[in-house]
Amino acid sequence: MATVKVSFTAVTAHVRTARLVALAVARRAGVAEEMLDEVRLAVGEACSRAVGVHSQLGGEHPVMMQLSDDRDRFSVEVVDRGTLDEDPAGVLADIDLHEVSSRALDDDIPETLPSGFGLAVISGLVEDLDVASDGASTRVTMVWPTTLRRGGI
Amino acid sequence: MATVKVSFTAVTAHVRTARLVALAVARRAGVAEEMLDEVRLAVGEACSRAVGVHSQLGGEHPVMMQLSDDRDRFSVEVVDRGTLDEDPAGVLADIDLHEVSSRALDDDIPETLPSGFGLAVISGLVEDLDVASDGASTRVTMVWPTTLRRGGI
Amino acid sequence: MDPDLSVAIRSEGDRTVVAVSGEIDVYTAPKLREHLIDLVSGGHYQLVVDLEGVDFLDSTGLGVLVGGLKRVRAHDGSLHLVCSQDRILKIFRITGLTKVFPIHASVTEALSADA
Amino acid sequence: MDPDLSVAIRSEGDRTVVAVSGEIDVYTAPKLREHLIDLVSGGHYQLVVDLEGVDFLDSTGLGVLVGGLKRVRAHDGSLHLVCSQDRILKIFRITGLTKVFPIHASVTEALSADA
Ligand SMILES: Nc1ncnc2c1ncn2[C@@H]1O[C@H](COP(=O)(O)OP(=O)(O)O)[C@@H](O)[C@H]1O
Ligand SMILES: Nc1ncnc2c1ncn2[C@@H]1O[C@H](COP(=O)(O)OP(=O)(O)O)[C@@H](O)[C@H]1O
Repeated sequence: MATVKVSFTAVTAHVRTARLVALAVARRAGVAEEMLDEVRLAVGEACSRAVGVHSQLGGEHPVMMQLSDDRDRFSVEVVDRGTLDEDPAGVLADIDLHEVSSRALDDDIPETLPSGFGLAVISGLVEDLDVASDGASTRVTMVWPTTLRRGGI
Repeated sequence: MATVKVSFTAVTAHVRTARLVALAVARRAGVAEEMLDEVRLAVGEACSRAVGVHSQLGGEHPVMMQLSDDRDRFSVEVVDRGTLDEDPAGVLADIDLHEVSSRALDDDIPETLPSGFGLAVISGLVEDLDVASDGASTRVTMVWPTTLRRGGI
Repeated sequence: MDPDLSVAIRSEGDRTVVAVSGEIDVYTAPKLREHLIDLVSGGHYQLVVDLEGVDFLDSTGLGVLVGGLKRVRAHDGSLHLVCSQDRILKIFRITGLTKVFPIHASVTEALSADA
Repeated sequence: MDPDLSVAIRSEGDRTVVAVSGEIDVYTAPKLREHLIDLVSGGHYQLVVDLEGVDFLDSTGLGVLVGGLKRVRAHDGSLHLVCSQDRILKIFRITGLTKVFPIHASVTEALSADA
């Protein structure tokens, strides 16, 4: 198993760095070409979310991302220092994106989409998804199958 | 100051990951466009060297790379778990690349260039270079000036 | 100047076409938001946002488009999108925003639709 | 198949042109080394290695080229390089290998030089 860990200052510019790394490593790990857009988007959402959490918390904690290539699976873990208010399983189960999207239109301008929206997009994209939160941090884990093998990442 | 840390399993494929990240972050940090090839090459050499050191050592230690953006300087640190046999200042001062290159031709085939060659290439590329070795690890630090500022990396 | 996102604005009759290219994400979305706010402040309420040059769009970008839509609606305006790329359409579909935005395959088609 | 490096080999009279494209680095250099070893084992000693399609070359790649040169010299052969890109030439200059390899601006020029 080969692993790449990236930790970065919680600024939005580095979400692009994280996406770039995840895309390159996923490709090398053998994630199917047609799945790479999804990896890029899901990793971007997870990292954006983590950066947002850290900016609200203040402090200088980096966001951590770990990419692992384990035989026939490629997994990405994104860890932030925030805690979810609600049970993560509940958050994911409850979100109805279509309902959220239409409701978003009724709210007053300041146009940020509701919190939880990023996570909901991830759950719409990634089948094998886990969100775990303890008292100190939240960890989003996304797994994709790998198809071709080119000798490890 | 914004920082990106990358640690990766010591396999050659990840030297490319490291180059990719370094190039993206350097560009964002405002390293001059005409210097980016040099950054890419020097970071690649430093990481190749570290991967080589780790493969000789065996074990599972990752190679670590840290990219920092500090006002008008962009610095890259590459840390391996090896120790240099010789005084690093001495290694750098002594290497005469031209002499090494021509000598390389006289040696027997197995065609690896002499050890120290990668480090020597870095010293030919990077003006602000430091190589430090203690009992446990060797750290190659390369610094480039940044010119334009686009609001931090 | 930000090479990561560029925005070109032109008038077509009483409509304003906003052609975006690059990546609309958490880093660049604020720039697009500013452009949309400026347009609405300047009295441009019939917008066509052309996403054909966009190669990445995340939920922050969606948020900015939704915000733009709300702003123009507050003036009885409209915000049409131009997008024929599957990978960009996908995030509109996942989020149900295909029901919220009129999405066209070309600028010509968007301009000939009712504002 | 490795999209990171590709090698195309063709004969031109008694010379063999090895056109390399992609990145020659610590990861891909072993592949290039194998090609050069195969050629020499197959009796091809007059090589022209065309680096015009290469966009990255590191010291491991240089090592492979030096190794190739040694192998052909052991058979009184030659290894000419084609490279007009400054960023690739730079590493040859830094390392003094410009004195070791004949470097040409085009394949035509390399082929018309003495082997
Ligand atoms: N998911 C992660 N992504 C990026 N970096 C990480 C991650 N987890 C840990 N790290 C970094 O690697 C260091 C050592 O990790 P390790 O001891 O493997 O962590 P753990 O014990 O949590 O598995 C940590 O101090 C941290 O800086
Ligand atoms: N130069 C580096 N590059 C990448 N990762 C690093 C580097 N230095 C430390 N790390 C990782 O970050 C973790 C925490 O780093 P930190 O406590 O800041 O290290 P240090 O105390 O050595 O400065 C370490 O356990 C290691 O996994």
